[in-house]
Amino acid sequence: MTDTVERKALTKEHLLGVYRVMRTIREFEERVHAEFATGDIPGFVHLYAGEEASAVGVCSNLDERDTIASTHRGHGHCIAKGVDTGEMMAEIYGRRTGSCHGKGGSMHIADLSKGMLGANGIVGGGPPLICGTALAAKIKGTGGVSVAFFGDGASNQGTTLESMNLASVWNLPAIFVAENNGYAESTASTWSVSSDNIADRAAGFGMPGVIVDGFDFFAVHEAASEAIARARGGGGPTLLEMKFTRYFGHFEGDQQTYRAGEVEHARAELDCLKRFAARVTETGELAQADLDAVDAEIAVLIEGDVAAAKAAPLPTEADLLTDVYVRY
Amino acid sequence: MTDTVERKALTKEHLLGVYRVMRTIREFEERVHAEFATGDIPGFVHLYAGEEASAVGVCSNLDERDTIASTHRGHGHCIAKGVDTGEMMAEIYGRRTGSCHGKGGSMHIADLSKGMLGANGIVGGGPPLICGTALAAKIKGTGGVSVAFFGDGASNQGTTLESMNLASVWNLPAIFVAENNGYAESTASTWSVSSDNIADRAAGFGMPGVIVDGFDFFAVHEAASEAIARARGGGGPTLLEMKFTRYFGHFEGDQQTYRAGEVEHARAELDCLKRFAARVTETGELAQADLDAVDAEIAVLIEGDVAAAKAAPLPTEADLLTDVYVRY
Amino acid sequence: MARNITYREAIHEALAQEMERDETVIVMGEDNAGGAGAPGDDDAWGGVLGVTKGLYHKFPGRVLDTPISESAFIGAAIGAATAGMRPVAELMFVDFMGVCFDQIYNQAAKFRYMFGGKAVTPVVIRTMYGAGLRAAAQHSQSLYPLFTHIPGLKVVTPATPYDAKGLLIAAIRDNDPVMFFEHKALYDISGPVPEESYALPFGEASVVREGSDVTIVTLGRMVHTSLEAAGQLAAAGVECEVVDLRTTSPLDEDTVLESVEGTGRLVVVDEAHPRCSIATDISALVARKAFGSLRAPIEMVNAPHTPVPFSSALEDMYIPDAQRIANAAKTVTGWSR
Amino acid sequence: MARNITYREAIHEALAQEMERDETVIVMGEDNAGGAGAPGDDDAWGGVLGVTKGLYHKFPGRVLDTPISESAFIGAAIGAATAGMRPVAELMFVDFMGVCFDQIYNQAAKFRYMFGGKAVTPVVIRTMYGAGLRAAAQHSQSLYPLFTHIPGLKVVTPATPYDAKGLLIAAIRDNDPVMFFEHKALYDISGPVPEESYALPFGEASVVREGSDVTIVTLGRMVHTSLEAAGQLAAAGVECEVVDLRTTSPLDEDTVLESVEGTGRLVVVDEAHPRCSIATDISALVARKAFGSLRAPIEMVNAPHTPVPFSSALEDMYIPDAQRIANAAKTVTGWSR
Ligand SMILES: Cc1ncc(C[n+]2csc(CCOP(=O)(O)OP(=O)(O)O)c2C)c(N)n1
Ligand SMILES: Cc1ncc(C[n+]2csc(CCOP(=O)(O)OP(=O)(O)O)c2C)c(N)n1
Ligand SMILES: [Mg+2]
Ligand SMILES: [Mg+2]
Repeated sequence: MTDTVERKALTKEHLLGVYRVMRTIREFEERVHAEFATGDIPGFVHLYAGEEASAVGVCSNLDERDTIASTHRGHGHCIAKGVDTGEMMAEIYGRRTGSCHGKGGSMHIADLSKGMLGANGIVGGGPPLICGTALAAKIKGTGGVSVAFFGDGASNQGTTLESMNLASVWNLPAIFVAENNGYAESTASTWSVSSDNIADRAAGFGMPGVIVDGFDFFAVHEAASEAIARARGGGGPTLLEMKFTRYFGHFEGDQQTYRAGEVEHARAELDCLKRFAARVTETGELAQADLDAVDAEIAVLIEGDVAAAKAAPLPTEADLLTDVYVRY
Repeated sequence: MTDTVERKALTKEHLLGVYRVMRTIREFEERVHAEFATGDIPGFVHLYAGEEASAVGVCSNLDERDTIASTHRGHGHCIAKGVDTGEMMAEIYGRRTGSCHGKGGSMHIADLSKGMLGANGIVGGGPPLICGTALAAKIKGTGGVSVAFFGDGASNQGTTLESMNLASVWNLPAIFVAENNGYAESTASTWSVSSDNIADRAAGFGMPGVIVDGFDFFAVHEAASEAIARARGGGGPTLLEMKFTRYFGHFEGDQQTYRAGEVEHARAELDCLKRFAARVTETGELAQADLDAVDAEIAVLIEGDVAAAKAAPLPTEADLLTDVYVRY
Repeated sequence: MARNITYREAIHEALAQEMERDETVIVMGEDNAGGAGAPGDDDAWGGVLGVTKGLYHKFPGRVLDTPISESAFIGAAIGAATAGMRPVAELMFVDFMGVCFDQIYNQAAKFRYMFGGKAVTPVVIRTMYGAGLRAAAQHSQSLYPLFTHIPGLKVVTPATPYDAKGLLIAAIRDNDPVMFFEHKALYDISGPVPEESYALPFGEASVVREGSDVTIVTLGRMVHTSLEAAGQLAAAGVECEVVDLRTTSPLDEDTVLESVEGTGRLVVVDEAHPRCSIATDISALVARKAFGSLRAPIEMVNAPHTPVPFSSALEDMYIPDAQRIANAAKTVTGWSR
Repeated sequence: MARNITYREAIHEALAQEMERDETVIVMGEDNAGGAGAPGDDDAWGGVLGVTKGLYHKFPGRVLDTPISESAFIGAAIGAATAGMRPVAELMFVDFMGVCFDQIYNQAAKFRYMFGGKAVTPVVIRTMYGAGLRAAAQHSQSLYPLFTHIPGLKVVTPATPYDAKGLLIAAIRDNDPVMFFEHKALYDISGPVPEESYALPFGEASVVREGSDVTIVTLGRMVHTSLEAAGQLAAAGVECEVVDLRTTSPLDEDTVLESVEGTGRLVVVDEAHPRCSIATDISALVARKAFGSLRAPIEMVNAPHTPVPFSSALEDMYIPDAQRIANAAKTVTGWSR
């Protein structure tokens, strides 16, 4: 992992844009963390804070032709692919105004109109699906690519492994992003993944495997842009492995006695937002004031989202039986 | 692939023994092929002829502590692990005297008393199971190893892939034998396996991967004995890839229009029995007369098995509902 | 113009006509292009029992072979369905659902509800089921009850070439995920099938024989066995009304209830295992909604609570036959309080 | 000596006592050793809801973490069972069966029959089921009907701490594959449980409340909801007999039938989806074997034919409640021809 990945210059507008998205994810997650502690948010909630550079570094290379599939830890991917944070927050609160009208919750936020094929409660659920969206793009010739995000734990699931083979055999415009945050629940990836790196599995499926510093937005962006360009050009799939850590527990409520110290270190020394800010202010591409303005703007946005979610109506009995089928 | 694998000397008795087993498999399969054509044998029958060196090369390193799991193409593995050919033949004919009392048929021949955990109708069904028998041996400290045989098609099944990871993570005495006979039904392994070799997948699961000339008994025996010794010694799993071809169709009845010429070439030039015979007579370890005597003996054995199977009673109504549970 | 073709041909024709009509229809499965995925090979197989043979050359790029990775390719079909395609994926034998069920019941079936009505997943999964080919325990199951249990799935079980064609066309045009069950012992039966394209509605059972003494509700291959039993019973003076469900989800409750209201007696014939089966489902429906009309206990004829045995001798006893159905019908007609 | 402990503690105690008694009993599952599989880590989790916490240190080498590879490790448990172990594998949520069902229903369940009676596979698969934790569509299902359908499996659904302990001990000692369903909303309920080890027989339902007007047959969490309804109904002068099935396979037909013969009326309460469910199964049983005693239609109370919704507002409506059960009981007691 290195800090010195050569990179194509991104415009100021681009840089501000990606910073805004990363900051939005961070603010969203920190806020959900705080709100969960009050007891207002039901269910299982898995937070993405710390991993923002992955979702944003990848998705900033995508457009409306492209599809992503996510995991139980899906908020970051949703925001990075353009899902509305207000609808997301309302969904997490189980409101009728949520992305899924309150039927899905944190683990199932989706917005197909944005190419976001859903968070997924099943570890390894997403990789097969994006083989299909990639196939559709290929057959229709749209130039679209599809991305599956999945964790280190999911990299051991058969569905993930066989999807890599299928993507390679069908030569699909598909990207597999293994987000190795060191743990699957309380189980260390150094134990559960039998190869040194998840990326080492790529060779067995006939595709390039790239290890990326997942705390470094620019490293992610660079690796993803190369892989995505190749996929768009008909060059087939790539496996990218992000190495980093999550800032919160596996889910809200996790006491995390299985680890210690890592998070403090990562927050202080490796944090993707801090590193991004240091880099762009150092190069003079952005001023600290630009970033502060974004921070302030996002704080207001999320504050509004929470307020709106809390005030929004719950689904009603009329909603219980609808939308099981298009027509039955 | 090479003919010149260095090998530990096998005694004359050993050599005769392994030849006998390979010949038994060949004779069994050729005979089932002929009998199937008469219409007397029901169901789906997948023949192992051509692949004998794999089953025998591996299983000749095993003993009663050890377990194997097989596939739909299981006759060879059964015979190599010591299952009685008379019971097998009776099973294939659906007789009450069969290994499974006629309830299993060709695709489900098993003999747990011999460490033969069953042919398996599910592609990828066996690898998870042998992780368990290997775990049992490890916990009990028996020194036993477990072997999963599976095809090139099965090497793309998630259950197979995740089993390799599990075996590595648990450091199990498990051997994965990929029998790459070039096809899964009519689909070529050069197409369906996205890596150049199945053995290339081993690295992604933290174990050695070895490519073996599957027509060469000695090459198989050598590679397997090394892997098995390592596993017995606590050194963990190995993936062996046998390269060869099957002599008959995917199942009996397959017209095989998807391939041509290969089989004639293999039978003439690569055949494991011919090569074995050439080698051992050349070195003077065995005389042609020794081999001829085995051939004659086996012909009589299989002839008897077929006659006995045809004459054996069918299961009766009393058998239909028994042995679903140990106790219900 | 109707002419006699086989159940296999009817399915093939439905696929071909829909592929012709709508270019978003694609077909995928193991050997569906018969090794044609590999350059140089030919359309050798067309799926294990030859249903898709010939489509590969007719619709270049739209018939795909797959590796043996049911989760990946069934999942891919589902993913493609969310992205504007109408994939027809082949799960060779329904017995293999155990390696890919998640994609079907947790993904495809739940997307629409879980995502608040925003997903449309028009995927069809064709699959072979049923006993009779001496294919033993892992290639002979009739697992449609498992799929019928799952909200979000539709389940189709055609009994005739005519229904097979019309219901498959409907399945492909349907906007929900559909499990399409083809009985392997029916592929070679023939029957009249119109050449032109037609879709049969889901949730409409068909009364394949009218009768006033007892209702036999059944599906799939058992429709034929039930008709055979009804023929025998007619000779013995018992008139059976035979109802072919055609789809188990949605279920045509009305036709079942009306028939039982007419006859007062019910036998349900189902090739699946008995517990939590279609037989229990229909029994429960009638015991709840037509109890007042019932004049006798409801009999079920199922395969037993055992795996499917291999030996011809055992498999023939295993599969419900006309005799058992006739006995059940006699039990209910002979019953008195 | 009985003292009050929770359902979670009862399950933990059953595991601990059986591991103590028989060294072939091993436990495996995701985080069952809480990351302890990795050297240096501690027994942090004990499974996602803490059931196995503490076993790792007590039984070194016999509590195994696993990668997230349910086919591989459930298959491994099954394989180990054929080789003399008595593994207890944890399928964290039954919702995940879709990635490993093959090993359960095609392998474990069929070995004995398929192999002509020569295999013994004493594996237990513990799994969490049921709605109530706002865990949404993929973490809240009650899929026991799917397993009940499969010959070769036994299916256990304890409702109380007492039953949980005794049935789990029986499951571990049983020589057939057992699916052990733990309702996630019951882990924190308490009840009297003897300290000493005891096994409860399978296939014996328990009559948890006697009554003469209507029989309520139920299982799992719904036993409590049904008792609540029975309490309300008693106040209204309707006496319910509540039967807790305890195991759905084997099924105690006699207790169900005797009860209905006494009351003449039946409501089946089942948290699963309605189609091909335990509710239909029991309805069909009674409509077949106790028809003569039935004085009213059989009512079913199930979750609806929809995935489990996330929002508390919806989930509370989704789960069958005492009100719906009471209404069903009133329907059948008020019914007349
Ligand atoms: C098939 C399946 N098995 C198990 C789980 C339970 N589970 C949810 S998240 C998780 C850990 C996932 O770890 P990883 O893939 O590394 O993702 P992370 O949580 O670290 O982002 C587990 C075991 C599940 N949801 N689905
Ligand atoms: C899960 C599953 N999918 C598909 C099949 C159907 N099937 C049986 S054998 C076979 C081909 C297997 O190919 P391979 O693994 O190479 O073994 P080979 O037949 O060449 O020995 C297929 C697709 C099956 N039995 N199980
Ligand atoms: Mg992780
Ligand atoms: Mg092969």
